[in-house]
Parts: sequence; C-alpha cells; structure tokens
Amino acid sequence: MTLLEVTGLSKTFRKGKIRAVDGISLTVQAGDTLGLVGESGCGKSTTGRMLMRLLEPSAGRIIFDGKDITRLGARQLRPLRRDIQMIFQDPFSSLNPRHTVGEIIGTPLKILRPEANVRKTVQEILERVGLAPEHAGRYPHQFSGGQAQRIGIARALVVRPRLIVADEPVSALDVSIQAQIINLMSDLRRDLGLSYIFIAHDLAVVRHVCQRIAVMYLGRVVEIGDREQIYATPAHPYTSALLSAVPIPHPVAERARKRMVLQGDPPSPANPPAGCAFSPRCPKAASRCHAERPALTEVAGRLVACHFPETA
Amino acid sequence: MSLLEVSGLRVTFPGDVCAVDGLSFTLERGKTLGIVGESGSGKSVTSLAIMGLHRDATVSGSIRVDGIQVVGAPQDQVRRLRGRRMAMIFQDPLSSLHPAYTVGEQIAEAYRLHFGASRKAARVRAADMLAQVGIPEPRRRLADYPHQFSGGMRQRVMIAMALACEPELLIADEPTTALDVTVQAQILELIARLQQEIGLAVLMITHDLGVVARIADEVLIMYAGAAAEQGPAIPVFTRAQHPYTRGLLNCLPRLDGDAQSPLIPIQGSPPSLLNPPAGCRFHPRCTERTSELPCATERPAWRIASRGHHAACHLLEANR
Amino acid sequence: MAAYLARRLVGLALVLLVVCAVTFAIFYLLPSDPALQACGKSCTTERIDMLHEQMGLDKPVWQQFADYIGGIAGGRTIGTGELAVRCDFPCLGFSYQTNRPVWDLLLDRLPTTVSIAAGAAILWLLAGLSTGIVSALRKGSFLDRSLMAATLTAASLPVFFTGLMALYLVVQVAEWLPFPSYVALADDPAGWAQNLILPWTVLALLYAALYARLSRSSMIETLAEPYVRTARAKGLPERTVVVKHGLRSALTPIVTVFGMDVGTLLGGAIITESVFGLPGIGQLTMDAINKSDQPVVMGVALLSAFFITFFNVLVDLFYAVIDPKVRYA
Amino acid sequence: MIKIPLIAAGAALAVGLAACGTDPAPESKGHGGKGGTLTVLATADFAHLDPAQNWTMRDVLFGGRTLYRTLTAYAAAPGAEGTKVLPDIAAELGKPTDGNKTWTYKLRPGIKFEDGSAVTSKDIKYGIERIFSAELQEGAGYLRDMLVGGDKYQGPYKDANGLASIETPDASTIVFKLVKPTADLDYVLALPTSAPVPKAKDTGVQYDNAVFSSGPYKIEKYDRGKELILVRNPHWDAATDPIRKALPDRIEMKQGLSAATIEQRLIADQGPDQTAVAWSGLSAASMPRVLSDPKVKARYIAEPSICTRMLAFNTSKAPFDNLKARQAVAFGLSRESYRTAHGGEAVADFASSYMPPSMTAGVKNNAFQAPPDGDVAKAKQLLAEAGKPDGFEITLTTTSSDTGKAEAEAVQSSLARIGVKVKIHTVDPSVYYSTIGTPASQDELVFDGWCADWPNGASFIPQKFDGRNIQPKGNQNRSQLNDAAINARVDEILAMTDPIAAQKAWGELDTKVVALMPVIPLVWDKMPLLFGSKVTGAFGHPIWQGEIDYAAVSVA
Amino acid sequence: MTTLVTGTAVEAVPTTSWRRLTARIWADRGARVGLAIVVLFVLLAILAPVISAMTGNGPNDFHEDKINKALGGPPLGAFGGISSEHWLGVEPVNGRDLLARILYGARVSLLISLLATAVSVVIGTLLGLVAGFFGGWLDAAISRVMDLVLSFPSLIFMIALVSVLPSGDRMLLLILVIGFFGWPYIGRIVRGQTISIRHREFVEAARAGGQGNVRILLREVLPNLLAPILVYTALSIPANIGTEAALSFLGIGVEPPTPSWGQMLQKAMSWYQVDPMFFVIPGTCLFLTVLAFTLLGDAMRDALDPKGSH
Repeated sequence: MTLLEVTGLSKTFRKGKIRAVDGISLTVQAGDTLGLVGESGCGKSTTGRMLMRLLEPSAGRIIFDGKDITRLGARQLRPLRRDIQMIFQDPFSSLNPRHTVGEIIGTPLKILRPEANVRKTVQEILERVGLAPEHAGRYPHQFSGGQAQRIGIARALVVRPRLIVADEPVSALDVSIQAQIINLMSDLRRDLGLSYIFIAHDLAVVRHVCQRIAVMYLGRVVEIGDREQIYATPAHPYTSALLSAVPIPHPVAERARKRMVLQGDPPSPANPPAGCAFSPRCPKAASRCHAERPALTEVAGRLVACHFPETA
Repeated sequence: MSLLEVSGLRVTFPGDVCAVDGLSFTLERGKTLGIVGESGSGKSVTSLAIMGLHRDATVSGSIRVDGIQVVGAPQDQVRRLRGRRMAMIFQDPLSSLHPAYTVGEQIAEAYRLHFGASRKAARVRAADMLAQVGIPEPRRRLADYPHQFSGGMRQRVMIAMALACEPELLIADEPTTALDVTVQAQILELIARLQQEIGLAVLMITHDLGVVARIADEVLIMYAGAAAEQGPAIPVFTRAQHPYTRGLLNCLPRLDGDAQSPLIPIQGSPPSLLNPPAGCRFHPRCTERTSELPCATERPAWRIASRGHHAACHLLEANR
Repeated sequence: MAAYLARRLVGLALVLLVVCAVTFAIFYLLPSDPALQACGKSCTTERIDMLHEQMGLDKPVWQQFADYIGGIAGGRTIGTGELAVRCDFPCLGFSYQTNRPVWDLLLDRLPTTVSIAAGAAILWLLAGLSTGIVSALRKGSFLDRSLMAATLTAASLPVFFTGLMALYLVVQVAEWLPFPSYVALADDPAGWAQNLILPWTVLALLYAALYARLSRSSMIETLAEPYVRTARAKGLPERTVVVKHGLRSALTPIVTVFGMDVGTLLGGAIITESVFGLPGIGQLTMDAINKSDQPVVMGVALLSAFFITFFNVLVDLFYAVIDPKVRYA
Repeated sequence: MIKIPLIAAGAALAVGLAACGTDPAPESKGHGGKGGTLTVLATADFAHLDPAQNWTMRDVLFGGRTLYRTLTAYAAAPGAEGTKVLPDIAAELGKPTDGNKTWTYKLRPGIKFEDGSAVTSKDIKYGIERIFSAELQEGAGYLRDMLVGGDKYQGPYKDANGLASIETPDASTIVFKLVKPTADLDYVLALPTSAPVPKAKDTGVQYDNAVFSSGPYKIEKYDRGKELILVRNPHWDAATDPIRKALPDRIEMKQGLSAATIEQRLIADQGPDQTAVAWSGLSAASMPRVLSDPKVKARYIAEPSICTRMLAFNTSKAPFDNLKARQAVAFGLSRESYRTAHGGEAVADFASSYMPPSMTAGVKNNAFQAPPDGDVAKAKQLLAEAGKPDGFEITLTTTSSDTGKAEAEAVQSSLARIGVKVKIHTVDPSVYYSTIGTPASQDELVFDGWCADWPNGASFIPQKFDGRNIQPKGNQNRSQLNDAAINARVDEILAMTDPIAAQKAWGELDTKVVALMPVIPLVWDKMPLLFGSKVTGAFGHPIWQGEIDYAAVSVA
Repeated sequence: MTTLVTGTAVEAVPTTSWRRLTARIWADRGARVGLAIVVLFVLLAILAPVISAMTGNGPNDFHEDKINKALGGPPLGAFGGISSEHWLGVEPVNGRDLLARILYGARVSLLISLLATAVSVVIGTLLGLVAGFFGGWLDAAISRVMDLVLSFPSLIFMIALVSVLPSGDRMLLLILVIGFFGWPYIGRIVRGQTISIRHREFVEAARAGGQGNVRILLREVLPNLLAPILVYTALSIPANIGTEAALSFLGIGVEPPTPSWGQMLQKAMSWYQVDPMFFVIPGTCLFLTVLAFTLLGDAMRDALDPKGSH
C-alpha cells in the first residue's frame, strides 16, 4: 500500500533565487524505510520538513494515505500530525529545556489524542524507549545525549504515527551511542509497523536502517533504489563517489580500496551549474552533461538521473 | 629520539576535573598517530597540552618535542616551538581564522615572525603555500577574507598556514568533522600527500575510526581521559585487546559489514569527568568484566599484547 | 558601498523627518499659545490674530509643517509684508524668545557641548578601555576584582551626584579649581581645559566605568574565540595576540556603544551642563522647554536626533571598514 | 508692567523689597572717577533692548541708562529721591492743557545720536509709532490706548502717514493729544517707548540687536546670549544730560553664565571680578555665605523695589466669595514661612498694604496687620463666622519652578493649621500668566504679583482691582473683585489733575481694598545684589526692581 | 544611562533549572549584598508611615525652628541639622525632616522605576516576541519602529512631553514616558532571542505536535526568554531609577509636596555649598539603590551566562 506519494516537490527561498529542493518525487510504502542521503545543502532536510508541512512547499504535491495534504490549513493539519511525526537531529535543541519530560511527551498527546490517559500513556512510552517512568518528572538537561534522543523518539511515538520523518537522528550522538538508537528505531519499526523517512549524510548508518535509498544532490534525487542495488552497484557516479569517500574502519581493507576523490566543493543552490548539477565534479562528464539535465530514468532496477550511468 | 614523547601527562581543570590522567605515547618523525575517542575522552585536551595552549588548566607530566620539554617551560620558549616546529589545525576552520584579516596576511604572519622574512617574501611564501594545498589562483586569493572561501578551501587555508614555517609536527584536531564526506576525502588525501612530501609527523585527533584506519600508522584509543589501547593500526583494528575498542568496532555501522544483522551497541553513556568511575573507567559499561578481576577497584596498567601493541585492561593480565 | 551609504543617508533623513513630525505634534498639543506670550500685557484679539498671521500660526498644521521642512531644505521667508525676514538654509525658524535664527543659537551653543563631550569621550575611552583590557587579561585576579568593584561603584553614581560632590569637594572645600565657566578654546586653551576638567572627569567617570565593564566582557569573549587560539598556535607573542587578534574584534561592540553615546551627548549633556552651569545645547534645551520656545526645542530635537542617527551611520560605516563581511556584502 | 519678574521665574527670579522708603538706602562707599571697565555678570540675554519692546524691569533700567534717552526719566538717586521723574530729552516736564488732554514738550537742544545727528521730535514720534505695529507688541502699551486714534493706527510699516495725534510743529516740540485726561503722562513717557528712533536706522524686529544710541554709550559688539560690549558714544554731551553720570569708559555684560558661577565669582572677588556687578538677584542658597561673612556683606545691597507679591483669592466662587473666609485664610497664613521659601528676609519685607512705600511717597501704609506667623486663633474664629469651622479644600496655582513649589508648600503647610487643605497645581512658568489670567478656569488661590510702571496708584489699583477690567483672557484683576464703590472711586481719582492729591487718594483707596481682602499682600520685594570690591557708587534704584543704577555706578 | 543595558545580550541558557539558578545567584556575594540593600529600601519605603509616626516627623511638616531664617534658611546645627529628633537632619528653608522625606521619596522613586520597567518590559517583550517569531513585514515594521524610538533624543523628548502634557497624574505620566522610551532595548533583545529560539528544533517539534502559533509563543518560546528578560529587568531598574532622578533633577518630577530623591537633589543643587548633607543623603540613597540592583542584575547574568565573567 502506498503510504506517501510525493510528486514534483519544490522549495525556493528568497523569492525563487535559491532552489533548495527542485522537483523531487518519492513514494513510501507502508512499513517501508526510505533513506534520504546527501551532503549538506542538498535539500534533504528541507524535503523532510515539507513532508511534515513545517515548511510550505513552493510546488508539487504530497499525498498521504490517498489524501492530498499539500495545502492543508493549520486546523486540518491536526489529524495529519497524528499520522506523521518527526525525530530531530539535536536531542537537546529539540527538547524544550523549560518543560519536564512528562510535559514534552504529554503535550502532543493532549492535543492530538485527547482521548488518551496522559499519565499512563507517557509512562508506557517511556518504558518502551528504554527509560524509566519516573523520568517523566525530570528536565532534559538531566539526561545524557542518548537518553535525550530516546525522549525525542518517545514524543514522536506517543501519538501512534504511521510515518516518522527522522532528520539525522544519530549524527549528533557519540559513536558508542549511535548503535543504541539505531537498534531502538529498528525494533520500533518492526514492533509497531512504522514507516520511516530517514534523513542522513552517513551512508553507513542509512545502510543499517533503510531498505530503500534515495541519493540527493543539489535539490534533486540523482539515484533511488533498493539498498542492495545502491550499495553493491551504484549507478550514478555521485553515489559511487559518496560510497568511496566513506572510510571503512579496517586499515587493510581501507587502504586497499580503489578510491574516487571528487574535486571541488558541492555547488551552491543559489548558483547551480548548467546541465547536470554534478557535471563540474564528475569524472565521467561529457559535453552533453554540461548542457542537458538528465532525467530520472530506470536503469538496472533503480532510477538514476545520469546520461552515462554505471551499468555493471 | 622520537619527535614527540609524551609521558605521564595529566591535565586538570579548575574544579578538579581531570581531563587527561596519565597519558603516555610517542610519535616518530614522518609517522601518523591517530588518537581516537568519543567526546570528553581528553583527546583535544591532549593536543592543546602539546601545543602549550592551555591557559586555565594545570598540566603535569612530560611532553618533549624533539627533546625539548614543553611542560613547565618558559612561555617564550614554548611559543618559539609553536608554529615553527609544531603546528595545529582545528575542527572548525571558519571560526579558527580571523574574520577581519585576509588569508594572505594570516599565512604570512607566522612566517615573518619565525623567519624574520620581509613582507614581500612572506607574501610570496603565502602564495606558494596556497598553491601547495591546491587552491586555484593562489595569488589573487591571498587578498580574500576567510568568509569568501568554502568550508573545504578554508581547511586548506588552515593547513597552508600551519605548514608555512615547515614544522616537523602537525597536530590535526578533528580536521574533517565539520566537512562533507567528499570534501573530507580531499583533505585526508591532501594531508597524506603533504606528509609524504615534507616528511611531516601527524597527530590526527578524531572520533572516526574510519579516518584513522585510512591514514594512521599508530593508533591510540582514549576513553574518559585515559588511554585504553595503543599500537600499530593493523593489530589494533584486527586484534583489538580492549573491550572498549572491540565494542567501538562492533557498534559501528559500516559499509563492509552485514546490513541485516543488528549492531551490537555499547550500553550506557560515557562517564562524567567530574566524577569518573573508580578502577577501570570503562568497567560500568564493560560486558566482559568479571567479579574475579579488580575492574571496579584498580586502575589497569599497560599490558603488552604484542610488539608495540598495548592495552590497559585487567582481562589481558588474566588471559596471559 | 555607495549604494549602501546612500540607503543609510535616506534612512537618516527619514528618521529626522519623523522626529520633526513628532516634535511638531507634541507642541501642537501645547496648551500655551506662543502668540499670547509675544503679545504682552495689553493684548487684544485682533493683535493675537495679527501675531498668528505673522508667525504663520494661522495656517493649518500640515502646512506649517511643510513650510518648516521646506525651510530646512532650502531656507524660506518668514512673515509677510515689509518686515518679512529671510531665513537662510538650513532654516530652523526664529526663536520666539530672542528672534534670533535657531540655527545661530545652536551654532553658538555647540562649541560648549562639543568641548564637554569630546574631552569626556577621550578620557573615558582611555580610562575605560585600559581598565577593561587589564581586567580581562588578569581575569579573576585581585586586580581584576578590585577594578570591577570600582567600576561597579562608579557606574552606580549618577552624574548629578558626582557633579555636586566634585563641586563641593574640589571647588568649595579644597579650592583647587575655580567654579567652571565656559571659555572658548580659541580664546584661552589653558582656561578652556581648566574650566572643563571637572565636567570631563565627572562625565567620564560614569562612562569609563560602563566602558570598562563592557570592554572587559567583550575582551574576555574574544580571547576565547578559536581564532585567538589559532594566533597563539602560530607562536605569535602574547602582545600581538591580544592587540592584533583580540582587541580588534573586541572593539566592535564598544564602537557601537561609543557611537550611540557620543551622538546622544552631542545633543546636549543636559545633566552635566545643568550641574556645572555650562551654556551648551542641553541648557538651551532646558531654557527653551521652560519658555515654550517651540522653534528652539524643535531645532534641538532635530540636532540631537541628527547626531544620534548620524553617529549610527558612522558606526555602520566603521563596520563596513573593519568587517570584510559587510564590505563585500 | 511685569514681564518675567514676579512670579514667573525666569532664571533670574529677581526682586527686591520695600523697606521703609524713608530709610537711607545702602550704597557702596566712595566714588570712583571716570574711566575703567564695568563688568556685568548675567545669566541670560535681555528679553529686548529695542525701546519699543523693552518692558522687562531690569532691561528697562539698563537700556534707559546706557543706550537711549527718553522724554522724561527718573533721578539717579537712591531712596525716595529716585522715585522723582525729571525731564530728560525734554527741557522740562510736560505742559498739560485742554483739561490734561493735550500735553506739550519742548526738547533740550544739543542732544545727538551716535552718528552725530541731532535728536528731533520726529525721531521720538517715530519711536512711539513703532509700538503700534503688530510685530512690536511686547513693550509698554499705554500710549496705544491713550493717544487719539491709537485704536485704528497700524504702525509705520503699514501706515506711513503716521499718527496724527502726535504733533511735531518743529524739530524741538512734540505735542500729544489724548483720549482722556490724565495726570500721569510724565510717568508714562519715562518708559522706553518714548526713546527716539531715527526712521533710517529702524530694522524692525531686528532693531533689538542693533539699537541706535542716543545715550552715553553705544554698542560695540552684541553677541546675543554671550556678551554685550558698550563703549562711549562720543556724541553724547554730559552737559545736556542732568541724570546720567556715565562714569565707566566701557561696560561689558557677560551673558549665559550660571547663577552659581556668578555668585561664586562675586563672593570670591578676584581679579577682574572686583569691578563686576551681578545682574540677577542672589539666590536664596547663597545668602548664608554672603550674610555670614562681613567682608562679603559689605559688598551686598538689597534695595526695595516697586514690586508687591500677593496671594489672590478667586472671589467669584465659593468659598472665597465670602469675605470672612478670605480673612480667615489671610490670618491663618504664615507669611513668615512663605517669605522663607521665597528667599528670606534678605529679599523681601512683609507687605502691610498693596502699594509699596515707594509708590506712596515713601510712607508705609499699615492697612494689613497680621503677625508674620499668622494668627491661628483669629483665623479659626473667622472660619467659624464664615460657616466653615472645619475648614475646606481648595487648589492653589503656582509655577513649577523651585521657588514656586517651595512657596506653595509653605502656604499648604501653614493653612493646614486652620483646617484648610491646599492642593498644589503647578504650571510651567511659560504658561503661568495665561493660566491664571483665564477667570473661567482659575483656581481658588493663585500667586500673583505686580510691579507698577510708575510710582503712582494709577499704575496699580485700576489694573488689579477695578472690576470693569476683568478680561476673559489675559486678565490682570486676578481676584475678580468687582466692587461698585471701588470702581467709582478709581474713576474719580483718575480724573484728578493734582498729582499730590491723587497720590494721597490712591493710598486711601489701597486701605479700602485691603478691608475687602480680595488679595493677601505678602511681601514687598528687595533685590539682593552683590558687587565687586572696586565697584563704587552702586545703589539699587527704587523704580524698577532695585537693580543697580547704571547711571551712577563707577569703578575705582 | 542607557549604556548600562546595551551590550548585555544574555543567551537563553537552557540547561539550567530555576532552582540551580537561584542557588548560583545566592552564591554570589555581590548578589546577597544587593538583595539585602534592595530589601532594606523596599521595607523602608513600605514602612515609611510607621517610621515617620515613630519619629513624629511627617514628610511635609515644617520645622521652622530648625533653620536659620536670618540667613535665608540653612539648617541650624552641624551636618545639616542632624539631631536626635531629625536623624538625617532637616531640609533648608522649611526644616522638613529629611529622614521622612527620604523614606517617602523611596516610595516614589522605586514605584516609578519599577512600574516604568514593567511598562517597557511588557511592551518590549510583546513586540519583540511578535517581531522575532513571525518575521517578515511585521518584523520589519516593528524593527523600524524600534530603531526610530532609539534614534529619538529620549531625555529631550521625555522632558518636552512631561512639560507639555497636562499635569494630571505626574506619576503615571512619568511611568508611561520612561517606560515608553525603554521598550526598544528589551524589544531588541527579545526579538534576537526569539529568532534564535524560533529556529530551535523544539519549536518545530511543538508544531509537529499540533501546537498553534499562540501556544508555541507562550508555552515554548516565552519560558525560554524569561532568563534574559529577568536579567534585563534587573539591569534596567537601576537605569530607570537614574532616569526618574534625572527628570526630577531637571525639574519635571512629581508634584510637590510629594518627595522624590531626584527632586531632593534638585533642591539641594543650589544649597550644596552651604548644606552639603542635603545632597549627600539622597545622593547616597540613590547610589546604593542603583548599585544594589546592578549587583543583582550582574549576578543573574553571570549565573545565566557561564561564559561571561566566571
């Protein structure tokens, strides 16, 4: 069943001068986890916020569960908020320091699920994310980073959403904590039948969480497909470069890898290159790439936006 | 004589926070030592101690750079080492560069100071350095200000600045953490290339085991202000002796592992340095500790696992 | 840069226009009729009407206002008939009290106020900055704590209290200095300084204390910046680190506040002038307000607002010079 | 008259008092000869020097003694002698004919302007015509009402034909045609409005800045608000001037000094300040330092002035429509507290009638006799008689100046003793007179004051107590007393042609008005002045405010 | 007077609970001294009628036997007439008891400055919040107004306004006028803080949790601004005490015979040579109060902003 369908979604800032997200299309099936990967400024967080309707899309359509939610007003959004929730990057910044954990988790519950027994539900959900019920009376600063992120997860889960947009949920955490949260999220998905849109810059993390991966570059999706395909046989040169740039924590294997180091920096959305946005950095770029923007087409079982995709 | 010899280093901040407690290691000329640790493990504190840049903290023990003692030496003596014989680059190149001076000025400054070079010579040197770190149109860009560079380019400027006086030791404190992965790869490559060209010794401080695996000859794993394991990169990664090192390697999501199987996390959180656990500082989170061993009471000493490969763990003693 | 400057100057003009309008509005509400005052004892209705016409008060407010603005821009003729008076650019009208052009009155008083403000500003900058920097560098030391206690005390002393105290102790009891009276710098430089030393000191004491506190915290903040650490890492001598890398950035908030303070002071150091009886803009203001001399009050308000906004623009330009981000924006 | 002087408190709340006019007035010892520079230390600029506009007491004296001569002028002498009006430009006092409706003056020969041209009757006529123009309305306006056709005439700028009721049959004769008979024209012409102004030198409102001298000095430099420098007018001939001695060669007035500075400098008496005089009266706060040091006290004069300070009841409404209530308050009030707040005994004497002795030929009229601290018992009894044994609540208008507030507090505090609650209403000095001059909104009690324009009841009683002069705006009869008997008597006295008889009659009328108690006489002002040790011949002139007479002062 | 407050941008430091905050403030010796002085003056102000009844001297009672009328009214006796009856001496000219006037004056000075602060804090917080939170044209408009008010020569306008407006209730007028010219300072601080908080993730989280704008402003944003607002409030009270005193000093304070410290100083100015105690006493009270509030404010700021001076 298609839970979420996005077509031609765009977001421009400064009166259209900056195209942060430029016409992307995605679908998420019920129970699916979609990884949205890319470097900073590629538009992945903006996309996540548009799906949450925290940002107004400039163009395109978002259909959730068969209903067009692109232009819902504040009041109509309420029922939607119950279905789609969000987990944020910085566990401390996302928890209001002036509220207790109980208030933080209880507030959306009171608003979105007024029928629930707040106290009991909050305690249950705290236990579910691995915290103690008595933690409800404490303030965020009394928790470690990993615990705080668990509170953030509890807040998202308490209204029983069907889809969770997780924006870099582990990148602010210490290495030894990341795995705890990744495992927790995996467990919850399995137990509660959730769908995720998992936004991350770290390909290694995404690989552990998501079944489908979308790689973004400068506001567009350049490759989207199943995990195995993307990681084993990346078709877009940018996907390959990304993969090769992530070091493997094994000296022998790492030093033996054939590496593809990209030149230059990711371009600015205020001043995008002509043709394929990746062309100035692309080792395979031909003259066509500088002139013509490639469309997202199916290559070897996944969609790729490249004139010369790798077809291994 | 090693280029850098650190022994029994202890750094204490006001309020009795002991950020580094009895750390010893050496770094040979032309080699790379990777110091790995999570936030609060004391790795950055160590690097600042080597540079003699702590102002509020009490530093004790011994740090010798090419035989010259840094700890307790007169400020002026340490200052002459800084920039000239050892240089440092930082995590956030934007805030580490002065926003109001051109990069040319900032690169030339140290060169003029340490070599007594003329303004003009220093300018030429600065342009050379920019070219060397791969910044296009170096002459023109000398007059630019830091905010006019991209993140990766800024870090290159930092490196140019650090290397302008041909130091023997480069301390890189999380030089790629603030950068995108593709840019990180460029910077790591640049550092590796420059190291080869000048015979530089690099002290790479990072939380990323992958980065260390890529460029380090030696690895030092730090946990809560103390060394957990140290040795040449290959044995440390492939035959990790300390439960913390093993835990780190196991909990890391990686591109080459099994995507289906769950990660094995280290339980709990890193301890507070204000009130660190007694005995082995890792013992509250250690899954391998046993009640027979004095994990909770006694600080483990260095034990040799193999040639040059040490770990500070009671288990090692027991297994012997 | 030029466009930026132009935009700022237009903004300045707009602010002055609003200040003008508000002052006008305030005095339009004034219960007293300036014509009634000018009319004298044996005043009849016809005479009042005549005076109204002569003073332009019979016109609707908006037209009076427009005339006024027009006068500033290009001068105007006030009054009608044979006795009409030409008021040249920048025409701020004539004082009801003395019939002199307001602009002349302002120019007359300005040297006094500028003397007070400039002397005090130099004093407080020197004292405040050096205290603040020394304190920041010796943060937490006994010296720092004593200096900060002293500045806290000085910052809590109102000028009229310290002023009276100084007059009483220095002039009355000790007789070290004569009672201040303004002497023009050109006439007698030594006398000028001798007469102003007390007002300078009293005014500077308060500001120096505030600036010491400000520069201390600003300096401490800058010295904690990563780029200062970078400068140290380069092996630069501490003096270079503090002055070239630290102070330069630490000055920014100080310059902001300095611009505001000097601008405000040039509009009349009202309290200081009234304590020491110095005939500056502030005294002129008080006199004019007490005598409902509307054109003079308008003139003073405009002049003060001009100084405040002008110095704001100066500060912004200064930023453009020292901060490349602004310069290249 | 009264510009700023009385209640309105400019920077220089001046004012002197009225001691018994028969006492020999204090005077600085010795006489310097001709020469030297006299310095005058002033807080502010003149309101006006232009004779058409000059109507502020001290300014009137200064202008008339230095820069211009008038048809008549007061003798340069202290005490009662100084209240005598003498011919100045005129060779002798006016000759009234036609039942005092036509007055003829012959001019003294040899009087010249600063450029050497002769002063003619036309110049005097022109000077008087100027006061009819709309632009120059601030000066004494008596002639506007007295001269025939004055109600129509628009001044020389609009009507070049001039005013027909001033005739100049020849260059040395001037004739005034009046609407009503008057005995006081010699006094009226002693006001600056009769100073000659040559038409060629008239610059309208700007004449203020460049008065063309007919007096012993001329303007060398006038930087308004900063300084005025007067030097000798070479064309002035002492032989033609029986009044002005004009001893200093140069008079420098420094303006814009603070009162504190002036007082400090004069007390210190150093260097050039030894030849300086104060323009403004001493502030109360300086009194202790002056009076407690004999050396300083020797350089201090406090000359009675022609000014009376009063507290006016609003007789048009309750409770002060009741005579007993007025008398109760008059006796309940501590004039002692009031005077202390006003500056103490050094600056004011208790007033025992409305007109000060200088207006009644030096004889003090003891019409009002209440103890300085009041008579609480008598006041309470009067209150009971008024049917208000428990007192009442009223509002008092005062200026928002320091002294104004202190005075009001003194009234408030002393009336509280008899159960009269006073609410203080402060008004900005600039709008004080327009506020209390509007009967419709007048409070029950207002501070009032009067300085006569000439030493004769005609310049006091009609303005203050004639009920027919009550105006809806700009009212001077602040008590709003409208008593038919008083009004009728005013007309009778004004019609008298014998000045001596008239003066006596005014004095008697003063006593009658006191019996009605529309206004409490508070104090007669004295002007406390300090001068340097090398200033000689300084005395306070009894007309105007007791300011130092610049016709006689000299420096040693 | 304004410089005291500018430049004290206090970060909203979230990781501190109120209890820990008060503990940290209490640990500062300066803060304890400041608090003691503030409490003392507030108590004295409240107890003014009681103390005045105890000494038997009302604030408006004349004691003409205590002054030398022959010399124009300086107090009799040394140190401004300090005696067992008049602990702080008497006022020249009318001999009113200085202690009683100081106490009643404390009421006026404290009340005006506290309420004026309240006025500017309320207006400033409200407009700053709205400007910072909604941004766009609303922000632009409010920010321009703030710039404008700040470019006004405030002292001149305060004097002009108070002297021009009908003198109904001077106290209310002073409160409103001082309050009005103070709000942009806090408005700017609140606006800046709101902008930084608006971009914090917990605001997005609240919106994702279904909260509306008003609720987010009041429940999520405002509580995080309390710390800087409090610090600003504490630091602007002394500034307003100074302003009130300055206005009274320039002669446009409350109506007589109501005493205020600034008014006493104004009267004292002409008497300073003869009766220095008359200015020393109210001046010292003013100084102590300003100092006390500054100490408190400083301690609060330091407690909230660890990178400050500690």
